[in-house]
Amino acid sequence: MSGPMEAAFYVAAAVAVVSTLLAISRLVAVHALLYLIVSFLSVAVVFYTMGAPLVATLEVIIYAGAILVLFLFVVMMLNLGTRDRDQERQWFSGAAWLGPAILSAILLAEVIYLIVSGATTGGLSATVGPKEVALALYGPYMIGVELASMLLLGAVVGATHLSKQEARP
Amino acid sequence: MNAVPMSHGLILGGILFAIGLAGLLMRRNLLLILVSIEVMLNGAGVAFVAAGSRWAQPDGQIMFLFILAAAAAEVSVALALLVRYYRMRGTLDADTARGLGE
Amino acid sequence: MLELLWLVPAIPFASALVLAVVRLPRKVVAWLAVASIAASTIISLLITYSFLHAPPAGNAYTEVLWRWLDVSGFHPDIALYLDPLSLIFMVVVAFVSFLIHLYSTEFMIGDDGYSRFFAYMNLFVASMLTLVLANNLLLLYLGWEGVGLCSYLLIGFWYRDPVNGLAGRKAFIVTRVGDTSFAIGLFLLFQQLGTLNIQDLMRVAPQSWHVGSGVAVAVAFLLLGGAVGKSAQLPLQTWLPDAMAGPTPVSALIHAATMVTAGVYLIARTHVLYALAPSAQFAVAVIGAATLLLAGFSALTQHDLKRVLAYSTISQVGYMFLALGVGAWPAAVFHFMTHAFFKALLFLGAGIVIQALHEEHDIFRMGGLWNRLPVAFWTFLIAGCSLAGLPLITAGAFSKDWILWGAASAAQGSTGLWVAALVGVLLTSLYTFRMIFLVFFGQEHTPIAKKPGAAMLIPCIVLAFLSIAGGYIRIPFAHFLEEVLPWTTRVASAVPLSETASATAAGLVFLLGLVLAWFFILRRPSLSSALVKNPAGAALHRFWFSDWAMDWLYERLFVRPILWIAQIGKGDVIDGSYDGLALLTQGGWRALRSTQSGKLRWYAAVIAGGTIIFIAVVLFL
Amino acid sequence: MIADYIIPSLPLLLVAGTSVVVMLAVAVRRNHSVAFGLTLLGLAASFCSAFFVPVRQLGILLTVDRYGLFFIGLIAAAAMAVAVLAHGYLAEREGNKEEFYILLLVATLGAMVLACSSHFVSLFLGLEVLSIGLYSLIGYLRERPLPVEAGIKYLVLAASSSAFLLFGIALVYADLGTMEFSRIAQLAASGTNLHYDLLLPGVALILTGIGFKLALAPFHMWTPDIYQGAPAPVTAFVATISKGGMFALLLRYFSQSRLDLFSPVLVVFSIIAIASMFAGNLLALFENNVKRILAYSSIAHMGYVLVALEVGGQAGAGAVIFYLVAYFIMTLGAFAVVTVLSPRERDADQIDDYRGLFWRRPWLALGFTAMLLSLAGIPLTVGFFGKFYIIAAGAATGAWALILILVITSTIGLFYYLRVVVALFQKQTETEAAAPTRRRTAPAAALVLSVLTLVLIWLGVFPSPLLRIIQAAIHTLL
Amino acid sequence: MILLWLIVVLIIGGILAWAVARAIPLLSRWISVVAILLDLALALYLAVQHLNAGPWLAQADWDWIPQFGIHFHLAMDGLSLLLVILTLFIGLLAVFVSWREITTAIGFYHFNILCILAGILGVFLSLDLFLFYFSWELMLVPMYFLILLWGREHRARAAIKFFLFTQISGLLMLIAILALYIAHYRVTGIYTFEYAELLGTPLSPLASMCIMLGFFAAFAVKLPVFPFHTWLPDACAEASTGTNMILAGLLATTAGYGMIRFLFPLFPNATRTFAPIAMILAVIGILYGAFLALSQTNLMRLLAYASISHLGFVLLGIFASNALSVQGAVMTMIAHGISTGALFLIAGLLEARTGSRELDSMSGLWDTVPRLSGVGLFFALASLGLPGMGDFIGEFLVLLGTFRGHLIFAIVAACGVLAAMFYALRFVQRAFHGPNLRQLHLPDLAMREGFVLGVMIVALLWLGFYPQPVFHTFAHAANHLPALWR
Repeated sequence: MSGPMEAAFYVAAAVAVVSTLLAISRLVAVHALLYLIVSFLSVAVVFYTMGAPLVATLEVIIYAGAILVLFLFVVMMLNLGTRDRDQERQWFSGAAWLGPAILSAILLAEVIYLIVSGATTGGLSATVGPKEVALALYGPYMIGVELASMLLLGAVVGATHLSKQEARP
Repeated sequence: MNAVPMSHGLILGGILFAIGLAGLLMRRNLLLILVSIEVMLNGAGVAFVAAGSRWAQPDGQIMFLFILAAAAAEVSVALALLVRYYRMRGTLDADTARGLGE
Repeated sequence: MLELLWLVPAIPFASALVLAVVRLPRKVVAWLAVASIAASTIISLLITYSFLHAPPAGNAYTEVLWRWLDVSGFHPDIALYLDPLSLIFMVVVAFVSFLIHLYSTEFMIGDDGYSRFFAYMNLFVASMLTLVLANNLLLLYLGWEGVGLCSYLLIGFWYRDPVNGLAGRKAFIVTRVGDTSFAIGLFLLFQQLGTLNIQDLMRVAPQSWHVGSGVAVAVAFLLLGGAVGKSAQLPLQTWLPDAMAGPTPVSALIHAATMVTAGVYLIARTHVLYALAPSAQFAVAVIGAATLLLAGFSALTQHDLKRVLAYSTISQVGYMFLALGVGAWPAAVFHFMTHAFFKALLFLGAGIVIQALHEEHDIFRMGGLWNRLPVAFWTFLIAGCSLAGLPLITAGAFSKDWILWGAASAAQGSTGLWVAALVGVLLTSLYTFRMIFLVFFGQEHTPIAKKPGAAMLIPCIVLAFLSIAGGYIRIPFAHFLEEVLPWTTRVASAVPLSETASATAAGLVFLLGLVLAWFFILRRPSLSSALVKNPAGAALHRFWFSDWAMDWLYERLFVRPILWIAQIGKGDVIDGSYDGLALLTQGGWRALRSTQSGKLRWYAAVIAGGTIIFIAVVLFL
Repeated sequence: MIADYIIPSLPLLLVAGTSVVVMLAVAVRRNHSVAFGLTLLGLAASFCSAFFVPVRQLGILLTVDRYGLFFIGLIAAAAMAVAVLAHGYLAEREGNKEEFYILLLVATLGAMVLACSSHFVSLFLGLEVLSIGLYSLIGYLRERPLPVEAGIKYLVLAASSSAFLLFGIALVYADLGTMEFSRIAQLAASGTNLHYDLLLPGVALILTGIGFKLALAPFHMWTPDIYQGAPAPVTAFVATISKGGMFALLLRYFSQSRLDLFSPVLVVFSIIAIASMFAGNLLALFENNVKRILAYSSIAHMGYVLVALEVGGQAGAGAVIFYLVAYFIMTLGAFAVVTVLSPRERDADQIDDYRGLFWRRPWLALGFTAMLLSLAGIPLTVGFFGKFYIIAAGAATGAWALILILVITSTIGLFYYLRVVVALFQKQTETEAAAPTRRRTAPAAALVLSVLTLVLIWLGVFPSPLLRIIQAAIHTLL
Repeated sequence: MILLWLIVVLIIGGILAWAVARAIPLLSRWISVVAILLDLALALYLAVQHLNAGPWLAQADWDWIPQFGIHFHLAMDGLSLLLVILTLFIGLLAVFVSWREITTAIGFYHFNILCILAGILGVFLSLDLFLFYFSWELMLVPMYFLILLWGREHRARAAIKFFLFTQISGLLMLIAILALYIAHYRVTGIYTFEYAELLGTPLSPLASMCIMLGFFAAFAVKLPVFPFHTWLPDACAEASTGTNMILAGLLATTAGYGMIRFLFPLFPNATRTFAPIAMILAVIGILYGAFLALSQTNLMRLLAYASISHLGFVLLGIFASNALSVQGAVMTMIAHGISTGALFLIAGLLEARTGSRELDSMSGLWDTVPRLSGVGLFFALASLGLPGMGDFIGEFLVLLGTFRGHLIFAIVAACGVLAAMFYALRFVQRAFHGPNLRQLHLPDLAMREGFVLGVMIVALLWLGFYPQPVFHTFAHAANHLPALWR
């Protein structure tokens, strides 16, 4: 039973894969980040087609929005320019990518093999909306939320400390 | 009802994960390594959402939320370290980070 | 009186201990050393007196001092056993030792190891007495090893010269080869008969074994191995000539009078076993005969006065073995006694000569001493005659005739053995007079430096007396020994001669030797040197001189291979294999260490690789 | 609510709360000692509360049982030791010091959460909380190249291994529809909805994440670099608390999810254990950097514990816990010495720094020796009894091959401990020049070290009381 | 209780000796002496008090680690009593000999010496297998330090080698102990390490053999048996004199004791099956040790190989397993402890005087140190098995016993005795005899040294001439052994 949702899934998935591939292979950091945004956006679409609208939203807002902006900010701060592009080309040339590619391909093959052979019958069915998620989140997973807060606290403290410039004597 | 089998969702997650891994292993630029890790985490997230969707449970999505939080936290610290590193070494080359080892 | 028996070995032992531990002035040392042996001698004489006049029950006396050990059926005692055989040995050993000690007090006076010398000597006497008095084979073995030790110590007494040490070591090791065989014999005896008590063994053995049984033969041969080693018989005789490196009194005491006869004593003591093992007994006789001939030939060629005497000793002990082998037991013991007298005297005389001539050992550099050292000459001459067997007068002649007669008529006697013994007489006579003529007659080559004093001369005179008088007690001697060592006769004599005829033959042969020696040495010395110079003669001379090249052979057969193995094994091959193991782990370390490159991406790749492998494992296993 | 949630989670809350309080205190006024004191106080309170807290299941995520509380107590105690060491260490070094304690508390909290987790979500969150603290702690000396490099390395590898873990969890979840450990066992037992093809690879991927934190081969590559680069007290933290918390989780996961029923997983465990024992011990053989030696040694030790884990059952679990306690004591002790000896500019990590220590500072050297011998498993030390326990557990189930490998590799391992000991006792004259300047040991650090040494020996001789506690703890686990 | 004191006194003494060393080094030495003497007094008291009290002269039993069924069970029979006395005696000598030799870290030295003695005593006294293993391993560390801290040039390597060898073999024994423990549990449902309980645990032949080999490994390394011996020469070449006395003299006795006490009673069948191999190893060891001793130039190394050769007799005697050979083995152990201890002591004295352990640098010492040389000669003779000394009694009985069932082994081993001559006499020849090439003028035996050696000479002669009381004391323990195979 094919439907628009299904088509959307596959299209978005394809876009996600391609853009991700491009993202990790760009020589200029900004380009990579831009592709990554595309990837994230398409993953958001995938989420939506899988019945997870809340997550789809957050994917856009936090991943594509917050996290990647952070990356961009750093790129700008470090002022990575063409010199880096040449360097990247040099780093990326030759067989540097061959081994990792093979490794990843094997892993992928394994994962696909197991998922396919697993004959996982269940479909991606019901939409689990924000409400249910929220209920679960602040019900059984409440402690998790608290922990996440500690996680962020740690991150904040750590990042602050690490990035603070010391007045050099 | 959606006919997309869960396995396809998982496979998408797997593909993203693998691409992320490939990036992690291929790139020498630390920034792009971090990017690759984000891709891997994202792939895992996709898998979670797909799995949660299969069971019609919120747990998968909740897990995704936590991944998101963790990713954000990690990225912030990572970038802070990255900047430090760049300031010290003047490069983001992962392979020059060999003050340790050898 | 008999209870004092334990004092006989104990006094010298105590004296040895005191001499070894306490530092004493020379006078006291000499006094103590001699007095201790004198005390032993007196006690043993008293015991002899009491033994002869009031024989203990069974003509034997056992004195148990204490139980040595008692381990599940093995319970040897420290116990002494006195019977005619051990009595004779005890008295002779003690007495001769006493004389030699007395002699040594003067002979060694200039030596800085004075106290040490007497400590060793006393220890030796104590061991020898323990050996002959032991009531069980383990204690006998203790004495046996003890005399071996003292021999080692005394040969190497002048330790500063490594050659002496080597000679001592050689003596100890070669005799110990025999001892090992002896020890194995003990194991076998104990395993078979369950005891090492000599009298018990002698009683039980004939009940347990029939004549010629394998075990009996094995035991007899194993014990023979020990005897051969200690008594310097073929094939373990090589140590004795070298043993002359020790001070001359040592040679007199150990390598002539007493220790080397330990083998004789052992075989006599265990003669029951040999009776059970005719083949072994025959071997004893053959070894004796072969040794007496070979040593006799070697003695003919030696230059060193003491080495001549050494070969002579080997040869004479060969006679004793011959006697034992044929079953003429008392003859062997009798020859032991007379030999103790005259051979001790010969060495003492040699000591006087050597000391008089600035430690000159070469008989070709001596000569014309007969009027310079008259006492020495006359006593030496008497001893020489006794050795060579001057008939009717000397003790040596009596004992040798007896052996000859034994070779002809005793149970295992045969014509061949008799002839060998007769040839031996010729050889003895030849080399003895060769020696006497060279040393005391002819031209003087070296001036006299020192004249012997009373302490050295008195023992010589006493021994000279005994070398003659000793022969006349043959009949009571045989009688005395009869119970312990019965003369075994064969049905008919192997040689168609009477005892008198045999003795006459020996006397004639002796004369022949004397005349030949006179002819070659004094009359026509050029002839003898011509003989030695012609190629065949020279080769033979060299061959005999080197003791039939046995040393040469052993050196190549045993000494060098052992040293070679020891040398290549020095680094411990086994250790090498552990080093290999270490290298292996080191290799593992190197390989693994190279993975720790510090490269981030490589680390990540390993993690990914590991994961992939594990997924594969769970998937496909 | 209070009785159900607050009180049982008091040990965790106290740590979390303390971190907030310290942060607030920093906001008011920066003071090293105050931050340190508060931290110590909070940890002590948490430690004490672990004795009184009622046993309760906190929602689906956390299980506060005797087992968890035992580890919470252990972690709190270890964290106190680390804090004490860090106090002296940081006092001599540049930069702000107070954040260290906040991060320490956060990371400690993460480890504690791991110890109580009975759910994948809390596993992940605990892990992340722990990690996020660690990233910053490792790179804490931000002006120095080595810590920053170590921080980045650790971060990249930890984050990617987290991704593996997550993907694994996702697979398990996709297969079973639950992320609770105990439910997994039930479902697996019932056989419904079961596709091992998803479950087992999922478990394998989870093991990657766990194995990484535990530095098990082949996920161990980071260990020496991070140990070497991180400041000594942080290394102590990485070596003990981080691994201890993770192992507590692994044991719970292993026994509650009944992983021992899946034979392929056991094979993987065996491979990991054997590889770890070999890799750790061989790698350390000729290493000249003490921190790296300890890193390699920790790989091997985790391999030993894994043997005990795999053996399973009452004895196996007991051996795991006992060995972890032993490992905590000796590792903390060893790093305490490293910390105390470190001069201002760098950490005392070269073996040359230790040459002749016995002749200069005998007590310190003897303490270190005790730790090293304990690591080597020599009697009179807790390490010996730990190893004994493991071998006993292995023998009980007949895992002879593993035990034999354990014995062989630990003998190889003996070599490098002894190398260090040899250096410690080398005669002074040979090395005086190379030695760091003579300094006095800070009283607090000395106290920590002596307490650790005493406990090390006490438990080595009288392990009974600890065994009793451990048995009580296991009781709730199995 | 008194058994516990035996151990505790040493440990307390060790700690005290350590504590006072910095202030008053001499006191440290005296504390060690007093502690050992006190222990010796305790042991002798036990001997006098309870000598005929039955198989066990004294026992003490406490719960130690109840969770594992581990007891702190000490017990002493005649065999352990003798070995305890020997241990303390040699220990005392080790302290004496270190009087001048050890000048650094005096307190720690004595602490280690006393600890190792305590460990050895623990081995001799424990009846709980865990405690036994514990004590067994406890001997290691102090010994390691003794080699490491007060050794010669290559001490680090030797110390590590020693440690590795003994440790891996010890761990194998631990596995074996645990296997036995588990096997016993499977049969009875009781966890215990109690010796008496574990006796007669039914085992399959294979299991029994494997477990037995585990035990044997530990004992074989410590004895040391032929292919596992290489640590001993290395250690002896490097360690100080007192250490060597303990290394070669005492550690071996623990192995022999372990075989008699544990190996045979626990695994009668497996040991019987294994006996031929063990005896072959023993005989090889006897000859191999003697041969290698012959070519050594380092005196300590020479003595180490000689020890290996002698200890072959212990192994041979124990595995020949008849009343004679086992008692002979025990006697060899005791006499070897004394004579080898004395030889190492002499080597140490020579080293102290000539400044070298190399035979090549000694020659003609008799000229300058006649008493020392004489004593050296005496012990060399003891070593070559001269009758009248304890070594002879032991080796003779071993051979006599072995001969009963294993003719060939006995004969070959007897050749080993012969081989002992070579190295012993070579030692005498090279060190004492010959010309005094270096024109040395050295002090002869001092009063204290002379006294110590005199005591050893007397002891050895006593064992040689009147060993019966000693045999009587351990007869029960040793006689037990052959009965096991029937």
